[in-house]
Amino acid sequence: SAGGIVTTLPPLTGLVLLLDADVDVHCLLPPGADAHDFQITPRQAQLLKGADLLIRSSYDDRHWSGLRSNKQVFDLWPDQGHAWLSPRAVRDRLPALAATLQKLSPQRSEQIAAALEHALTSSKVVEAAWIMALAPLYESGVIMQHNAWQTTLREFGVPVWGVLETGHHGDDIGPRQLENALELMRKHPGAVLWGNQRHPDRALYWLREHRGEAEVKLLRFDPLGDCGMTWPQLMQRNLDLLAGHASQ
Amino acid sequence: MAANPPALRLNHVSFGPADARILDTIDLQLDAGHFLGIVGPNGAGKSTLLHIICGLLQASDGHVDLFGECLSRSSRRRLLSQVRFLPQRQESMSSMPVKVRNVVGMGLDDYHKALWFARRNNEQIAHALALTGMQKHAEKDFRALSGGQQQRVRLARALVSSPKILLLDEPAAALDARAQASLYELLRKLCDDTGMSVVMVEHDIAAISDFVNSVACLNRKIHHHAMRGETIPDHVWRDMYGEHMHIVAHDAHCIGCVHPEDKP
Amino acid sequence: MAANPPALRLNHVSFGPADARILDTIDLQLDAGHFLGIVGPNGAGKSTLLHIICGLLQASDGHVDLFGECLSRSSRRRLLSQVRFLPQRQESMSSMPVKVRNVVGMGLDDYHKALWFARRNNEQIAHALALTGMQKHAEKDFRALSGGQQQRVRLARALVSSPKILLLDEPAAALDARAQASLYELLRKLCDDTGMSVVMVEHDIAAISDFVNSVACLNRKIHHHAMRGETIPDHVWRDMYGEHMHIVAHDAHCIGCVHPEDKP
Amino acid sequence: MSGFFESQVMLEALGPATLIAVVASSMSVMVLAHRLAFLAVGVSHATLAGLGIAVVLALPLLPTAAVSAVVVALLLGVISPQRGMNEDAATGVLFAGAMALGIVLLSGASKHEVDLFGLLFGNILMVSEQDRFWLICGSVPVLLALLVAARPWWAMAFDAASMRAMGLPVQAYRLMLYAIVGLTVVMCVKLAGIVLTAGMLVLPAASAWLWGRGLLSMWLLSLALSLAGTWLGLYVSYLHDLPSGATVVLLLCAVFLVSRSAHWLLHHRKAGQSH
Amino acid sequence: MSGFFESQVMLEALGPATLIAVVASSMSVMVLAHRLAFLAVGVSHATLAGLGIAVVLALPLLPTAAVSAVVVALLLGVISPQRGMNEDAATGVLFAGAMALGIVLLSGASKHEVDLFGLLFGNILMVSEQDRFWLICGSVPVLLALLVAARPWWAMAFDAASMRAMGLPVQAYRLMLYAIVGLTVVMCVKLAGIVLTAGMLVLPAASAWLWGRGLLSMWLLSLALSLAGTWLGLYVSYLHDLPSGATVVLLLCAVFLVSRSAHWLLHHRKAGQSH
Ligand SMILES: Nc1ncnc2c1ncn2[C@@H]1O[C@H](COP(=O)(O)OP(=O)(O)OP(=O)(O)O)[C@@H](O)[C@H]1O
Ligand SMILES: Nc1ncnc2c1ncn2[C@@H]1O[C@H](COP(=O)(O)OP(=O)(O)OP(=O)(O)O)[C@@H](O)[C@H]1O
Ligand SMILES: [Mg+2]
Ligand SMILES: [Mg+2]
Ligand SMILES: [Zn+2]
Repeated sequence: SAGGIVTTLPPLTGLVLLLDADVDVHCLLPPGADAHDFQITPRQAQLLKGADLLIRSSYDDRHWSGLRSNKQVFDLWPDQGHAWLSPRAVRDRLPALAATLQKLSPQRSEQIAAALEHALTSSKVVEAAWIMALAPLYESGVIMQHNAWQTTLREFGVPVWGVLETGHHGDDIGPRQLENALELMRKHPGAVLWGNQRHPDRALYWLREHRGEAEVKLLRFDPLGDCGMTWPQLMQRNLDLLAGHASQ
Repeated sequence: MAANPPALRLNHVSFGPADARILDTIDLQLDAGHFLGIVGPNGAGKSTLLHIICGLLQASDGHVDLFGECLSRSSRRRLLSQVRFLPQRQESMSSMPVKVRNVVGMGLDDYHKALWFARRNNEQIAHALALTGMQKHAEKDFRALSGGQQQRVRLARALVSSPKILLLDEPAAALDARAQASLYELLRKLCDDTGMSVVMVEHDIAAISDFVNSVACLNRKIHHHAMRGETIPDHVWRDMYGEHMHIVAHDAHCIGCVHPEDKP
Repeated sequence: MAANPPALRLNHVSFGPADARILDTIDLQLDAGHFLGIVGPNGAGKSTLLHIICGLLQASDGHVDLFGECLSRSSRRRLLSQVRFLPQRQESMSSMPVKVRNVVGMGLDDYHKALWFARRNNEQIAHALALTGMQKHAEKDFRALSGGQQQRVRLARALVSSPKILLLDEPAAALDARAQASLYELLRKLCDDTGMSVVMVEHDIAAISDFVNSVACLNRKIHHHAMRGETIPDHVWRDMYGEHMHIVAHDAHCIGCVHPEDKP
Repeated sequence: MSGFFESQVMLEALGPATLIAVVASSMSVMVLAHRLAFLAVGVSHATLAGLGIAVVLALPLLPTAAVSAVVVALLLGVISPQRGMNEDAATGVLFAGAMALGIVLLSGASKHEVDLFGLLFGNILMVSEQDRFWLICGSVPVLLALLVAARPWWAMAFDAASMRAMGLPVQAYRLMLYAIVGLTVVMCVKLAGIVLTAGMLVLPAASAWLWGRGLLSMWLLSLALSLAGTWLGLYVSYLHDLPSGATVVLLLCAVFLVSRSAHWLLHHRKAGQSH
Repeated sequence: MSGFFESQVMLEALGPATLIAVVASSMSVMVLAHRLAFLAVGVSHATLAGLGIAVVLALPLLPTAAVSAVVVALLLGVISPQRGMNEDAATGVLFAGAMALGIVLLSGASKHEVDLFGLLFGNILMVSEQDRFWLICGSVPVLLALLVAARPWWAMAFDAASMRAMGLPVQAYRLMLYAIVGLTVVMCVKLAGIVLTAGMLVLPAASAWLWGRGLLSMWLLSLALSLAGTWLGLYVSYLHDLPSGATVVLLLCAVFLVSRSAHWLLHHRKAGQSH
């Protein structure tokens, strides 16, 4: 096939589109799918085989077997999970990504350089918007089931009282952990239960059921978005989710 | 319904595809208290016949009447509760822990009721075990019995509910000489005393001839039905075990194989 | 090793816990060409004895010599390849599709070799099937045979490799009258012609007494070993089927149950 | 007891876990007698196919999975007595078919709402009010069916042909048994997950098997052992903060091993004495 | 063929898939004859426990899983002939124990490096050079063992007691069979995943069962049907862009259904004629 760029996760596509809107980029994880039970289909395997560049974030997709047989691999975040949710991490890695893209399509080198400038500033805008939106949470803090947003929230200074799933998701959460979470929720009555839309937030629902008299909010975010969504769009979508819930 | 219908009546019962019958238009009538022995070579269809009588197989043609009523899907349960069948061999030796007493109890009609209905029928069970000489083993595990002992327990299970018809497929096969004789005696006595009817498949015609009322010679069809005392003509034996064996021995689907009936 | 060791020799063979023996110090010797019948009541330990001879059970005491050599873990394979055993009942009816011909073939020594070793032994198989009168069924599916026909096929399997010792546990149980007689005749002939030794468990002593060389009366121990023509004293029968039955019938672990030997 | 009885989490889990233990251990006697362990595994996996169908057809998830489990169980009841196919193979075929169908269906669908991991591994600690309700609704028919049909089922396991010859509706009883096993599986899956369901439905009776002398003694014994294993399992899981469902099954395994060894020792000692 | 034969991905997958199909269908005859479908399922799931052990003890993942599968199979070979426990129950116990152990062990470990879903669902499209090598290494002993022991295994399935009485080392053959099934399961898991392995090991022989008249005809027939199903499955998966492993198993299911219905029709027509 015609080559092009293949990414493993939708947000990585979003980052590529941010830098080079004209490039031929495909995302392996289909919209709405869970990264944890991803199964490659023949056409995707063919795309992967013919791709000029594979962009991945191996901390999150390292359990996908068979991703090695490619011409060129660019690993955005080998040691940080869900790093695209953090504007700072994105800012750190965008130049390197831009350089890789420039090497791939030298004819658009200048466009990419311009886009990089624009992207870096827009990341600052996004960051500012988040700091604003998160303001009410600086006091109350959050309790989350899956650790996707943990690093990001820490960066923004939002206290994360507890993360129920320590490792991969799908853990059968132990009784003590659950009990501790219950206690944390009682100790921090305003804490937001921070969930993910493509993640069974069963423990959070259970916690909410046991909130007692307290007013507990359960918010569900979308850390992956869809293929074709640029990175600012993804972040905006989550901001909307936060605002939408907040206004309820 | 007649005042005293026969306990069992087979009407033109056939089994198997029309061009290779395993059983061919069998007619048979059994009154209460009648003890019928069935003899015939291996593969004659004896077991098949018993299976048809107790509804385990469906006749291809003809029908079975029990106690004057036709055996059908709807009458099945009512009619067969009066019938007990002892198969030629137990299908699969189960490894379940069951006491001999409980194995016998499974032959009772109300064993299969809901738990809150169940009555204790210990006397009945003990009586049936005594009939087959196994009363000493009542509390043992069924799996720890020898082949013949298991056979006796299954016999007790068949007898425990005093059925009106008893179907036995080579019941003496695993029994020792003494138990064989006492089994035949017992069956004769039950037929006489309780009016139970018995159909028993057995190979050893000499051993049973003193006890049965009649003997049917079966090989695909009933070649002869001899009353007690009557001798069976030689040509019947020849027919059953001799030339006719070749027909039975043939593959049912073999082409060019003529039935003796088709011959002029 | 003696020039002409007995085909089979049991030396003080016992089985079961010491306080409740199923078999008690059995001594027995069988020369080539000898046809031994074993009779005894149900639960006497007849099947157990055969299982010990062919190594399916391990004797608690004593040992088994085959062809002058002790049956042990290391000699097992070599010695038993000359022995064939026909069990009382097949453990589980398998639903596998196997042709009768192949069932018989499984009795051959080289059937179990690797695929590239396998020779065709069609004559041997055909011969064995002919011996039991099943040659017409060679290409049939084993599952489609009647009980007695299956028994005959298993018999052919036991005979196909011309074993030196044949162990039969109630082989005639499912056979028709004619097949029974011809089975006994066949065994007698094979013993005389090929020097094969046969141990056969059978309940009907009258039927076998014309064919066997000797009859052993077994009930936990060998009560009598009668040569052909010799009559078995009445007290032996009484011992085996009469009073002694109570001992056998007792629960093996029952307390206060005295063995007749312990009595003065 | 290091706070076990003060822990709200554990106290809440105790009720459903006990109910499941009672239902599953009662059925486990029948599962073992009829050799339905594989059926239980197959049916539990078939809920995945049910889920796939539910997602594709936009049906409610859990009811569809439950119905599909019962349907698969009934299907096995219908096809397995047929000539030329043993139950083991039939279950294997349905197992494979259901899994493949489930995966293909789920692969094409958006799976936002499918709790695949919850289904696979279950969670006995987070039982909602609704779950509790469904649990009770499910156990009533199971226990009722057991009271009505325990003896016919037991007799069937021993010798089905003779029962059929007695005129008893063996096939109807069999279908009922399969459906009830399916229902029990669904209940177990809700709490213990697909992969642990087999444990709850096999281990109690397997532990009791060597000691039982008949239906009732087996039933009571497996009930007692199952309750012991479940409660101990919950306690251990609390003590060491382990996943509760898996710990309960592990403890049931331990009970099984202890029961086996005890039997072996007793048997061996007896045999040893006699030499 | 809409580019199927131009697609490098599919051409590369064809080789391993064919090899697996040959090995699995050959063993499937034995699996059905010995009623080992549940064993295959149990062993495939036990690889999860092996994975847990590997993660906790920091051993290499795949070899440990492979060894654990073979060990579990052998364990079942040792315990199942014992009195008072049928194979179905024994497999259920080991199945439950292995799963529970696997989950408890994995729960304590960081699992980012474990390809849990790759293990569960397999991936036939992304076979590395190394996988290919191991695959060939695995199939050689399987095929060799089949050549050596196919007849004894077949005869054992028919009547093990008589074989033992003939002096044949039945227990050794049985252990060998179980180990080889374990090995085959590991190979299948690599490509079809835990949940689809049962399909590869049951469906081919199940489709051939009614038509076979003996060992060899059964073997050849299931080989042919399995190859047909596998190739067709790959093609359909390419055509409709479906997960390949699950599609192959679905196609094998279809082959099974067609074979069954054809047999039924033929049988029915024959029976109908005769009336
Ligand atoms: N699996 C077993 N466990 C415990 N005891 C057994 C077992 N099998 C047989 N027995 C006991 O061993 C004794 C002898 O059994 P065996 O099968 O050898 O008798 P048999 O002489 O062959 O009787 P039959 O004529 O009924 O076949 C019997 O008392 C029986 O209770
Ligand atoms: N499952 C089956 N499928 C096809 N044919 C069968 C089946 N079972 C029996 N038959 C055939 O039906 C005929 C009669 O079998 P049946 O078992 O009734 O004989 P039988 O008189 O009981 O013989 P035996 O004395 O050997 O028990 C036989 O020729 C046999 O080949
Ligand atoms: Mg018969
Ligand atoms: Mg015996
Ligand atoms: Zn996750």
